[in-house]
Amino acid sequence: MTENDMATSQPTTASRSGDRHRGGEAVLEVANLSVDLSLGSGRYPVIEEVSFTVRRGEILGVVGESGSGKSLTALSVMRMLPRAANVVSGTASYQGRDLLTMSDKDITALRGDRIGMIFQDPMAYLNPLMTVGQQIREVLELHGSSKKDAQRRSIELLELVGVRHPHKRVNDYPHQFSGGMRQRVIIAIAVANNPSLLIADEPTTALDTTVQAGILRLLAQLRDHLGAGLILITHDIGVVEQICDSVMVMYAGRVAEYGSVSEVLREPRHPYTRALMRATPRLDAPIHRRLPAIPGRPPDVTSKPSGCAFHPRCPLVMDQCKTEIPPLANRNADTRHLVACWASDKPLPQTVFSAPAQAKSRGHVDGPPVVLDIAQAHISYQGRSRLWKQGEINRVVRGVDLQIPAGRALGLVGESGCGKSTLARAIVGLVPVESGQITIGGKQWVGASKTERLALRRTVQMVFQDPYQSLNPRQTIGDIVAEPLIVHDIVERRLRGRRVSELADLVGLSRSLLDRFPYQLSGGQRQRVGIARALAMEPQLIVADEPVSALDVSVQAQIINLLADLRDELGLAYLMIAHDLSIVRNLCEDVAVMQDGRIVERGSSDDIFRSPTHPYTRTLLAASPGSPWAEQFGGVAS
Amino acid sequence: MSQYVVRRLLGAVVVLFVVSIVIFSLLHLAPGDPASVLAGPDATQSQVAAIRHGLGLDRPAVTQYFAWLGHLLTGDLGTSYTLQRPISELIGQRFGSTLQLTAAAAILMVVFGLIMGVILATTRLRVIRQIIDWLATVSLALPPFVSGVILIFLFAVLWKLLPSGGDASLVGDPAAALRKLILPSIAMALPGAPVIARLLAGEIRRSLDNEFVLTAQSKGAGRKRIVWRHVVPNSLGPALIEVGIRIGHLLGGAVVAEAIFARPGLGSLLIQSVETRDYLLAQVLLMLAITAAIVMQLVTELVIAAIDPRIRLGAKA
Amino acid sequence: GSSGNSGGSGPTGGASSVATASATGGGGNNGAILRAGIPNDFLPSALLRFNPAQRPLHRTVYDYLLDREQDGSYKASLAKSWEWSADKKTLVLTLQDGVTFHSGRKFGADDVVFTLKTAAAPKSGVQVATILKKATDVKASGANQVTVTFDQPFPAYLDALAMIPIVDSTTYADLASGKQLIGTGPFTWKSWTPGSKVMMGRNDSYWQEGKPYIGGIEFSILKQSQAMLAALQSGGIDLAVDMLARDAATMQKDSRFAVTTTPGVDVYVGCSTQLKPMDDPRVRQAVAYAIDRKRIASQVYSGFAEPSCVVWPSETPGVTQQMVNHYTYDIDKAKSLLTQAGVAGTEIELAPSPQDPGFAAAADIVQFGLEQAGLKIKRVSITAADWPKRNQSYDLPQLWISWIALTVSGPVATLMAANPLTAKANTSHMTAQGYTDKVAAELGAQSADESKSAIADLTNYMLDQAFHNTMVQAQAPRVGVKGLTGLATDATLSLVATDAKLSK
Amino acid sequence: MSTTATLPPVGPAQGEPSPDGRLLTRGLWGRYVQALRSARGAAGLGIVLVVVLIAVFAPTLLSYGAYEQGPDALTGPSAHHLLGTDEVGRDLLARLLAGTRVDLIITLIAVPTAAVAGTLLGLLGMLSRFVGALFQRIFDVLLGVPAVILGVAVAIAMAPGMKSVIIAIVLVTLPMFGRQAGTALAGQLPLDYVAAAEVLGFPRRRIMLRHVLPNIVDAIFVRIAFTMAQAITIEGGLSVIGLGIQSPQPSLGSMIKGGSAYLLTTPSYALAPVGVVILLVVGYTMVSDALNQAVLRK
Ligand SMILES: Nc1ncnc2c1ncn2[C@@H]1O[C@H](COP(=O)(O)OP(=O)(O)OP(=O)(O)O)[C@@H](O)[C@H]1O
Ligand SMILES: Nc1ncnc2c1ncn2[C@@H]1O[C@H](COP(=O)(O)OP(=O)(O)OP(=O)(O)O)[C@@H](O)[C@H]1O
Ligand SMILES: [Mg+2]
Ligand SMILES: [Mg+2]
Repeated sequence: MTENDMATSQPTTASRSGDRHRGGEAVLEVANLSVDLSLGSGRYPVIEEVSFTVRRGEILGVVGESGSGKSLTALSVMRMLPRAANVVSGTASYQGRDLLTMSDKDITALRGDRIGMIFQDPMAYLNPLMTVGQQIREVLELHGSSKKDAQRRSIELLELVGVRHPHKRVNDYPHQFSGGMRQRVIIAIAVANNPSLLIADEPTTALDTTVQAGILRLLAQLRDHLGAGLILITHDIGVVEQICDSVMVMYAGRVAEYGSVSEVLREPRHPYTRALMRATPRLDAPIHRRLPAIPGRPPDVTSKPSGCAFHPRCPLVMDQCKTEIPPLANRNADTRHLVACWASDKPLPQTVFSAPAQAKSRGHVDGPPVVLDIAQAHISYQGRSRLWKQGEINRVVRGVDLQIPAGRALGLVGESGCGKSTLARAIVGLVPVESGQITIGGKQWVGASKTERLALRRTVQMVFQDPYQSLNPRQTIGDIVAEPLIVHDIVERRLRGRRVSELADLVGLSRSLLDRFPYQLSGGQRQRVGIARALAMEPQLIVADEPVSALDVSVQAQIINLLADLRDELGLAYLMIAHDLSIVRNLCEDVAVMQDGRIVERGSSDDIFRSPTHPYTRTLLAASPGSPWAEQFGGVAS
Repeated sequence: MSQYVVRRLLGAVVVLFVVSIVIFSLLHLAPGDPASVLAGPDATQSQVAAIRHGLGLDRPAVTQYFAWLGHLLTGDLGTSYTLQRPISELIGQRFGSTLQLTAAAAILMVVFGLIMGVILATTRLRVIRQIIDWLATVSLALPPFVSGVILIFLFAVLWKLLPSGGDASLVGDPAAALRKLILPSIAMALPGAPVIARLLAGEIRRSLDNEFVLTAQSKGAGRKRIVWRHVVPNSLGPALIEVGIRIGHLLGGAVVAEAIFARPGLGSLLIQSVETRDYLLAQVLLMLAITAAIVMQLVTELVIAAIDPRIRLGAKA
Repeated sequence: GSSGNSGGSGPTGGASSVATASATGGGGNNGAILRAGIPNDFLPSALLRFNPAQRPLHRTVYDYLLDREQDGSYKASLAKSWEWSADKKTLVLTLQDGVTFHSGRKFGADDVVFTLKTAAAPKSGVQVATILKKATDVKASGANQVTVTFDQPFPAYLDALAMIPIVDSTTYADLASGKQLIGTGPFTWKSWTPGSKVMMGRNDSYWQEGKPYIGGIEFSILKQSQAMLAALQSGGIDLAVDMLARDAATMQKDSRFAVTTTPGVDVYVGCSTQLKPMDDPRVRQAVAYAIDRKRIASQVYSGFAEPSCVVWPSETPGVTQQMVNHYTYDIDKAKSLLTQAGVAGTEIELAPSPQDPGFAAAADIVQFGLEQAGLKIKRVSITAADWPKRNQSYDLPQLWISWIALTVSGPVATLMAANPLTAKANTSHMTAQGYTDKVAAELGAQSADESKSAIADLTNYMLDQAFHNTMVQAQAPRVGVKGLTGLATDATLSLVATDAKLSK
Repeated sequence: MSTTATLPPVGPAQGEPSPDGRLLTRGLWGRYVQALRSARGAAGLGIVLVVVLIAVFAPTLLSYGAYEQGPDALTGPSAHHLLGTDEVGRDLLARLLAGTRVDLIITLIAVPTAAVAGTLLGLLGMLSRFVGALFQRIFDVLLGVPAVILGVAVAIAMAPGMKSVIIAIVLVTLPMFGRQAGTALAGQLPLDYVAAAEVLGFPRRRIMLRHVLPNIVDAIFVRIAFTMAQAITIEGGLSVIGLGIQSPQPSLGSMIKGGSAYLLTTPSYALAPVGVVILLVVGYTMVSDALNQAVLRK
């Protein structure tokens, strides 16, 4: 279903310049908010001295990697912190009244009436047993609407958030809605009573690029429509750039940098902000640029470094950083641009992050042999058959042609459910092709003998999306990497140990991790294990299904780089599935765009990103956050 | 929904058919037969043969099975070999007693189970939680034959407060019937209630940190409303399933309870019919017990489906 | 009396019909209803047979032609008198006149003929059919006279007559289902709730003038012994029939109750002489010595049993005290016999009959004794469903424990009908010439004296061969309230309430 | 290898909490130790062990055997017979201990059998979807049948005794393991590590036994503890309706059956085994609770 069904007015670029809102009166002023988290092992500060202001009609973007305290900040404003977390100090004054100290009765009265909240996962946050109508009406009736009004208003609201046929849909249950539509229902609930403050916690993270654009557009509109203040939590700088007026960058529970979008993103001062921005692949950046990844990963609540929490990863680190926590200070006389860094005025040393020499851009090289050749592949799933009737057939892949030459990477993009994973699974032989051929290194899965299958397996391997469930939790990392070697007797016994270590080095895993269990590793490390396991089979082609979408931005960059390097080292070919165009653009020479089961456009990334021809490709590009094509093809701010 | 119901019903029918075959062959393959039982130990072979012929037991098994099935389907349960009376009548006479017992037990079990469950989940008093928790653990150890003996010893032998067994008609002599129901129904309900309570409590606690609870909070709903409107409905599932299974099994459990509390119900009739190889009677009673269990499961499945639109309207996983 | 309407409307049927019973029954003099508890349900489908289920029925709703006394003499009942012809080949029975069935129909010779013929038919399963078949012809030689003819003289025929209740030929069809039980007896069949209750009303037009004295009987079927005990103690019943011995023992101490017993029945350890090592008489005698009869009598039957080595009741003419005590509990003798036979330590199977819970306990004691004597015992359990079949096909393990109730009706009935002892083939597979001859002698006995010596002869032979090792003569205790008098038990162990009086 | 230059520092060191907050020093089996160290677990295990030890070793201290008969029957507790004697003058204490042993043996044979067989049958879905589904359906049906009824069915098929009781227990409990394994399997199959194993070309049997099984083994152990308790109640139930252990062999159930007739005169006869049943069941239940808490709670 398309999300581009909002004919109503769009925010103008003018309304984006934060300055207008500097005038608007403050809806929410949070000062020195600190939250402790009591875990089994003790109490840890999880949010420290966070202060910010939201004005009428302003959108404040809150960015930061997972675990940086974004959600808890929001929840403490709503007085909805989990049992484990308690506010230790600070105020959050809403129109002069402190939300943190007011009586339960008062805060309950405000919730859903003056302050609305929008949550991340659209399914989980709706009560599966109540119709959306009931759930919208509940919030209305709780705050004094009559049943009749509530009924009428609920339909209005569905219409407002862009649900088609609201009269019918109002009596449907959540599971009958698509992800995007559910998110719209949640928004409808949040804005039902025209709140003056809206808090949205990653409202689009779980959604498709195109859907995401629609939701963001909707939020921008509502902001104008209600003139409410909006806190938009995200980990995607692109989103911030797109619709926020001001931005607060959080790291390890502290505000790293805070100011208007224009300033902060134009000239970021905090090394973390700068690193983050560079590490994020961008559609407008030079193509095939090697990503300047941030080394390491964000600290855990229970083990925050002393001084500036970022110092272990900081290129500008000074002794002072290790001991003293930098205050959040204004770095700019006339505008309000706050940074918490001792070295914020130093320039970043280019060397650290910039691309190493061998990161060459690849043009079309003629005549490398084709590893993967897909011809007119059709794949379909059959629903469960019953005694009396056949299960209905769901044609997922409908006639796909694709070739991947050795040593080259093909990016496969397309909206959720269009069949990307299915195709990938067919390539590695997990699902059978209905008709057409999938030829890998000259061999096919259909009718392959035992030895041929093994040969195939050793030609193509797969890297999975979710690093948390793609490793057997009951095996040590060493076993996981070694198992293929053992089962297929790839290297003789006495050399196996060495081979495993080599593989570890290859993917940049410290050997000391080999005797750990998966749950003891971070997401990035697990993804490296997954890659090492695949490499153990010494394949020529690796199918990677959204290999980084579950990772934090900084870690994401590390993995992308790793993949790029491996290609250069081992001459691997990739089929890289991603919903984030910028990643594809960064890694892959070729791009194929998929729309319900068909390849609608394909070619070298240079061409496609420069001049997309197929309308769907254009929508996709336009929808991608921070895409320069936004205006051109009717993205968010057009 | 209707399609869902139809599917479930068909399934149940198939199962019952298979079960009927199993029961039939089980009884007919096992040693001993009603003819020789009827004839008595001292009878001669010819006498037995004559009786067997009289009962039509010399026909091939398949014929007998389909004859039986045919009669079942036409609602004719047949006549007991040894008691020489219509089985429907025999069951009719005993059913009252067993129904009293199972119904009373079921009510006790469900009511206490659910109440304890909600208390367990919502109370802030650690003491109460622990007490109920302990009750649960201990009464798990009290299957009817254990609690029965204890109850009889205490209330009938030691304190002489309640009759040790027997039954009476609720219509004819309500007072006596109730007095005689107390001990056995408690004994039968005892193991079930705490299990249900725990399941419900656990589920409620889990639902309490479900995301949609946050949504409800963010709407400005109070704790009471959240618990009753959002959490409890979402928590009933597992408890209901357990209730269904246990009620379904009560009829079977009655066999033991009736043995201990000397109640002439279907249970004792079943044992008797099995011991005398009264094929038809035993078959019908076994079918009855199993059908009851299956039907109860079906009912609960449907109740849950009625509560949960995802099942009712067939959600895509 | 009102003819039996099958009042089977649930448990209520019993309770509500108490009132009606006393009302109609009360028509006569004092209408006290005797409330009796019995362990087994009624089994009308087997009415003509001799089995425990019939005990409350044969002498209440029905009458026999004759009654047999323990000493073997006969007493008139429906048959006023009986005459043997000179050649002892013809028997003429003269019936009471003025006897009517509960249906009001007049009782006559045809009913007797019908009953005897039905009982003799193969399908009937009646044990004594073998005796009845000895008669070549049974016919009505007058409205109240029946003539039976034989080709061999067979005086013991009377034993069978003292076991068969005379039924109403016209309603026999409804008997099996329990719908209508029509007899001439002192009580009328009113209603039956299988497994629960039976109501009997007073037969106001009973042929014995003025009897019965009580207004009716309400039988409650109490399978569980505790239930029966509780009912009696709580005053729920006035009489507990065939009460569990151990319960009766406890009741003896209670002054409110009086305990009577039935004549004893033979409880024995059977040996299958065809299976090794039971083919060796010494082994069988060893078994006989290894049985602790006293302990069985006191522990299993709580005193309601006489230790005895003889299958017949000790009053039976020809049986001496010395025979009764032939074998005493003597492990050493048993040991030496086994070692002589060279079978010490061999494994032997022992199966208690499931018919009575007491047998398992008795088996425990026997097993203990045998193991003391140096045999290995393997307990095999034969289900209640399987037991009859194994008996009928003479297929029992080396040792088993069971009973012969038929012995109370005299040796002839027993020897002709009881599978364990029948001469041609029996469960012990004891078909030695010696045995068959001695049995034949008893069956052919023409006079009391002949019979007496034949029994003595047979019994000694059996004691010597030890294939049927009687352990005790077990009695069934009956516990009634003190106010209950005149209750009797006949030679078929049936309950006789004709002269019973109940003062509450 | 030039790539390693820009690689991140290695992950957390031993003892330091990992991303999801669990301590690294805790191995996979450590959770069982921890479970049995917990108050509940320790108590439960203690109870069971004490009962077992007494049942196994105490008889050597007794002056009477479980089958040894004497002249005085149904004497109440006395100096010679601490619990009194039964109807044929056997020492009740000796029989109680022997009966407990019988129950322990029965459960120790039946439950593991059911656990192994059930689990393997439940995992069949890994090898053949159809067969797996078929078995799951069968398990559902068996679970629908009340335990007693299954017991009766077994009693019809064969003479009652230790064998029939064991079979009955297996019949009742096997489907639970089977269903559990089936559901667990269904939960594991969609996980990518299974897909990964297939992509790596591991044989399905290896995937089933080396990868899936270890991941569902926790649930099985918890259920085993729980099933032990259940098995004891099944034996009791069957023996009480006379379809269980047969005389002269003692068992907790058959002693309760025998003794319930003498509640008036010799209460110890029935109440002693009742006590043991309660101890054992409570003990096992507590252990399974503890395991449940520590091992399954994610
Ligand atoms: N209910 C809770 N119990 C224990 N720890 C929690 C809980 N909620 C959050 N935390 C911890 O608090 C820290 C901050 O959590 P928070 O959800 O605010 O981060 P976030 O910025 O929202 O991350 P994400 O982008 O993944 O949502 C994290 O380390 C998290 O592990
Ligand atoms: N195992 C399955 N059985 C039946 N249908 C399936 C199965 N897996 C996927 N589908 C259906 O096939 C279609 C394509 O699924 P697929 O996972 O290939 O999409 P995708 O492009 O990978 O989406 P996403 O970007 O969300 O991963 C979807 O409609 C999905 O519902
Ligand atoms: Mg968050
Ligand atoms: Mg996918």
